[in-house]
Amino acid sequence: MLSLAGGREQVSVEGRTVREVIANLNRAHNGFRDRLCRDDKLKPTIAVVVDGEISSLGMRQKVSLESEVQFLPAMSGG
Amino acid sequence: MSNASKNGNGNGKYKVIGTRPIRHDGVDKVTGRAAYGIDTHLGGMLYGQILRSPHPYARIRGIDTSKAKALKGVRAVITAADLPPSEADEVLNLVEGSFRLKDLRSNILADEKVFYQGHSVAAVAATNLHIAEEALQLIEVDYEILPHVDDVVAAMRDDAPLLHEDLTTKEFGEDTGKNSNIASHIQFKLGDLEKGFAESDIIVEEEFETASVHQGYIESHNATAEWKTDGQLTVWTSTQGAFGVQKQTAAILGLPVSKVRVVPMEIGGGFGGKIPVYLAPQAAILSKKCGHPVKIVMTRADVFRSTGPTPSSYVKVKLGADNSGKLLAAQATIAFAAGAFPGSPVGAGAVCVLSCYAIPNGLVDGYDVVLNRPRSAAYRAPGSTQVNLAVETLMDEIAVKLGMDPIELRLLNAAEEGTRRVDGAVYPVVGCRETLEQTKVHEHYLAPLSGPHQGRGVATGFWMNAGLKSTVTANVNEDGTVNLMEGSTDIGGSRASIAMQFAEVLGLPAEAVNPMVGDTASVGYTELTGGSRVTFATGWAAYEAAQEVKKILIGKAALYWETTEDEVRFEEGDFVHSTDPEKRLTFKELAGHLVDLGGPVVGTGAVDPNSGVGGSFTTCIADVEVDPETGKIKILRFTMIQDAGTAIHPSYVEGQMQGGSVQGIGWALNEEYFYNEGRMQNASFLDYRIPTCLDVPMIETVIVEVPHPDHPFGVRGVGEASIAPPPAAIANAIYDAVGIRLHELPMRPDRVLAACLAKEEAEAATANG
Amino acid sequence: MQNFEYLAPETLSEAVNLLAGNEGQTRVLAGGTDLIVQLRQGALSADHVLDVKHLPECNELGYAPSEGLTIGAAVPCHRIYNDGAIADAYPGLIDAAAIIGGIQVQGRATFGGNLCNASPSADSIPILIAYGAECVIAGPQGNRRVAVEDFCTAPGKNILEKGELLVALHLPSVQKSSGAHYLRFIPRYEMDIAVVGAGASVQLDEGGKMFVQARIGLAAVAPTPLFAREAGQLLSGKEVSEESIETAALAAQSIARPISDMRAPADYRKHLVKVLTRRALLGAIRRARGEFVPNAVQENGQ
Amino acid sequence: MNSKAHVKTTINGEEMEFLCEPRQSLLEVLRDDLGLTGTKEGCNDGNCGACSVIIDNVLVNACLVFAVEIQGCRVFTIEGLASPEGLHPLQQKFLENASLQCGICTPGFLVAAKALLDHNPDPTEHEVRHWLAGNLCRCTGYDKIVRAVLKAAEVGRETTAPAGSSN
Repeated sequence: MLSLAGGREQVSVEGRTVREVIANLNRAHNGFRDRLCRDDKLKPTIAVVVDGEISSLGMRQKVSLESEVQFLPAMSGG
Repeated sequence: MSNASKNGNGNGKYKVIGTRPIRHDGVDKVTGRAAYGIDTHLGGMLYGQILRSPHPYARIRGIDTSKAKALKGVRAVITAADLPPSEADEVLNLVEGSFRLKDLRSNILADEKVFYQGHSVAAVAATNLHIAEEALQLIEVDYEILPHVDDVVAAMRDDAPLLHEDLTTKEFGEDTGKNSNIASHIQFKLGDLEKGFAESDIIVEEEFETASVHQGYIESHNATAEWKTDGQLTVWTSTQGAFGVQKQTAAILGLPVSKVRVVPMEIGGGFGGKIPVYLAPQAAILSKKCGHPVKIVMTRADVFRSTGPTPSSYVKVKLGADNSGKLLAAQATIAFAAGAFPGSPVGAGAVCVLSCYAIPNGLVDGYDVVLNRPRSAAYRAPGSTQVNLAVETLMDEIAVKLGMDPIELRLLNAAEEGTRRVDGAVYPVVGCRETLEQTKVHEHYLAPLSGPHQGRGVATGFWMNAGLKSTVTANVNEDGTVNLMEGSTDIGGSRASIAMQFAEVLGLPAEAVNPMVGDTASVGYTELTGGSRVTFATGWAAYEAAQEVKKILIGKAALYWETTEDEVRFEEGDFVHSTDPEKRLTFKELAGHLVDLGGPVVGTGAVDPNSGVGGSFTTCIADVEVDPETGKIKILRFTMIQDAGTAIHPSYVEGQMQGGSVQGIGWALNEEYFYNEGRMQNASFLDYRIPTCLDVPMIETVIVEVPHPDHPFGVRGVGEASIAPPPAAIANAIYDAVGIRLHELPMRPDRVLAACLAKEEAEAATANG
Repeated sequence: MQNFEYLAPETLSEAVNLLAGNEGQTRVLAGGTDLIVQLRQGALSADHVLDVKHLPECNELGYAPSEGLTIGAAVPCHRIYNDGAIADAYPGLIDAAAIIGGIQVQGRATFGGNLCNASPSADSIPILIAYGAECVIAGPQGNRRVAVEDFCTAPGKNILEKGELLVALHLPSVQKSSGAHYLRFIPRYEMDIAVVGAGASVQLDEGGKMFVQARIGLAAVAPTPLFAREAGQLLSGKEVSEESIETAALAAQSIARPISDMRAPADYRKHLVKVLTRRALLGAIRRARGEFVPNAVQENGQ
Repeated sequence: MNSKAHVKTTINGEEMEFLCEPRQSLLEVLRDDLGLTGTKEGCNDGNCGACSVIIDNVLVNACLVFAVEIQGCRVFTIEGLASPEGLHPLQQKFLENASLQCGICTPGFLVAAKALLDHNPDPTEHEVRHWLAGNLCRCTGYDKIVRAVLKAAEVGRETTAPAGSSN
């Protein structure tokens, strides 16, 4: 992931949904979408966290201009 | 501390919440009438048994079931050939993780290889249990024994025997293509690690190992299945989640979920271990083959050998702090033994390892490793206890080196609102600091120790808690009571805590609500009972259902008074006419009129709250006495201080804290999977030593209440965090008592003694030198 | 479990005839706390199970200060520790009876069964050896008596011949100024199998200053329970002192040849032999002097 | 050999007869043949106490008794603890003190505790813990169980009439 983003841990992109954020990321750093998604869905091993909350809506999760979006390994819980 | 309260009074603002009513299912459970999975009995029922591998790793060259089939009383014998074929990359997504269907099926009935001692190979149904047992001995399996690996560090080496030819290491969505027992590698990074360590005045670093431990629930795994000729399958079982069993069973059998109905029976303990499916698919196929319901109950030895222990672990942690005790940098390497198939909670371990503190620079690497042991399963705060031992022992070392009080050191670094965790998440309002402040002033912490070889230790722990989908349906009865149908199996009093949240909204006594757990055909989708989520999420669904009931009843009251809804208010549990104060109906009175007021009153709550990163923090104090001649540890006094958000039923909150504490004590002192040549040697409650009531004192509790900012009643969930810190607290207490540091769980008497003797020798050498 | 024929003879001769005459494997059932588990796990097989609980001789629990104590082979632990006179006279026996399994197991388990099961770690055997107990054995050729320390021959094996039955255990009467104590080491505080067990009985002179004689038995340190004969003999005529006790403990340790297994490593067991022998002797000495030494049930017991 | 044994016994005060194979444990017969599933199976080897029953006033594990052995005996199980008038003080105290979570060990603990109080109406905390050490509970950490037994003992001593039905 870091190599895809040129070593940067935080990048700023626009988008109203997680899908748009990923699309814009992919435009700037080719390969992002393939790392995170399969068949227009987040891979089951990837979780998206928007403003500190793990979203259960995946690609459809809405984000705002100031939102912080994180991609994390999905947790197995108990 | 401004909005924190103590000991479960719910901040004094509730009527039902914070009280201690008798649980609704209590009488059935103290009279022996409650029906657990093992109690299932159906007409014409046959008994199933599972043949299991005696070898840790072997290729199956052939299975001959003919002699077993010929035994009088045997009705069916099945093997992996009776399961649907698997595509290589078919995946089943569950909230507890994503699993290759191929692996799930292999765990149910091994096809090409057995991956661990106890791996299911064949199953038999017969007219009684003893005949089924005899039949197992008549099944001939031709094994080609393979070299095995059962240690997590050894399994990671390049020259280790490989378990799965098609398994390659995954790194955050990328397949490295490298064939290995390392199923995945995850990494979290925050700040500038090198700079953080360079600026540190004090650096501590140690390696730790923990043994596999079992959840140890007293009821064995069980499943009874009936496959009717119309193709409809019903499964009665003890499970933490009926819908999860439905999904897993349907996927393994290649059925649509609608063909599988799962009836959750009362469940005799789970702690994470009754999330996976172990027996339902075999019982189902056997039932299909013989046209009768089939019941399978595991023996205790099979429970140990074949079902989810928590992973054994290797954890290395390095902490850097300045001279004031402020943490500046932290690095952790974590390897978890997933067992035969990928899927350990190493991700959770990687989140939890540095979760209690504000640390600006951090790096965490986690490895999920397969080896020849049973597929691991969740166990109470999965992954947190293993990593807690490492960090909390090192925190104690820093406190000793700096001459600081260990609670002051933790307070100086405590995570709080706005703290960014190493995985990037930022905490909302959390109660870490509040548990530490309560610890500092607790009578236990201030009391003197009373004799030689006694010591006191503290540790702080964390679990993230889950949200997830839950459904509750409320039906109002004409006598003013409410039937509440919910989907969360009740493993420790959750019927009461859900009913109480419902009752709170409507001003009802807890006893007026009759909570029931529905099966997959009678209640809306509800995720598992786990992740400390039931009181939080299903309680939230109950709150929403109550809101809907209230809204409908306001309409009914308006209809009754022949006015409009905006003329009716709900106050103090009564429906009141806004302009005519004479008109006032209690809930019960209004319910009594419902027969003439149109359609039935049904409220539904269906929620999917985000997990958030609130979580629950806990701190514990342990006093121990060490017998320096034998190394035996006695727990003299033990106190657990935990943030519950809001305690709905304080007795059951205390119960969770006490139960988690004692499981943590067992993990610390005596519990372990003892392996020899890949075979578990101690697969019984005799030699797998869970604590008895003579091993522990009363467990004191302090419930801290820092309400969850989003939950309607501020609930956080309290089921899990309490298991994490006891091993470290006990390790620190042992250090305080006799000056030795143990880096391996369990801290068995022989290890304690060896460390005591080594210390004496070292001191003698120093004195002589 | 394979099916079997259940036999419940009511006379000793009938029992001996059945044991001697039956084809196939006949297993003797007393409390069943070992046998039933072993049959269920397939460790043992049985064509016949012979229940000795209906034999009067096996149910006898008789104590007279001058005669000693007779414990029928089918007498469960709870009968022993609930008998006040026996508990007063043989406190070391109670130490063992109160820690074999939980209360439920003590409701069924017998000293006779514990002995016949011949486990190296049996809790009752070291203290029986220390008390100088004898086995009363009935057989087709009549009765014979054998010292407890000579009864076990290997793990799970004993000297009983086909047709023979352990009827009772007999403990000699208690001498003045004597005391006994059994203790074991386990990782938990109850419910475990002994990692090491040590039982000691001592007789002191009237002043309580000198050893007249001592006997020491050990568990879980060899293929059979051990009689540490020399360790006890070393104390005869010696002053009661830290040194003499240490000498005996070292002698007991020297004959221990434990194994490493899931319950403990061998070197640790070896270390414990010395510690436990010393503690057993100290407890026995205190009792010989009339001091109170708690057993597991009593407060401060462990 | 294959014929079943005929056993006459008294269970919770009622005379009963059943047929069983000699290899069947009392636990198996109670649960599978007599429908008395309140006695639970946890380990089937005498190490968890979930199947605690009282035979002729002696507390035992039903998994370690062959059903054929109870010919002529009086057996007491959890189903006999409450009376038509109500719960036994132990049951009441377990409920009031939240002494159960999953509840699977509860019948065994209640039967064992009844045997304790029959035998020793005024136990100390240590005596309670020693007596109950053969009953495993994985949920509660034992705290609330021990407290309930001590409180039930108090009730038993306060009431003049003997508590509940004796075996």
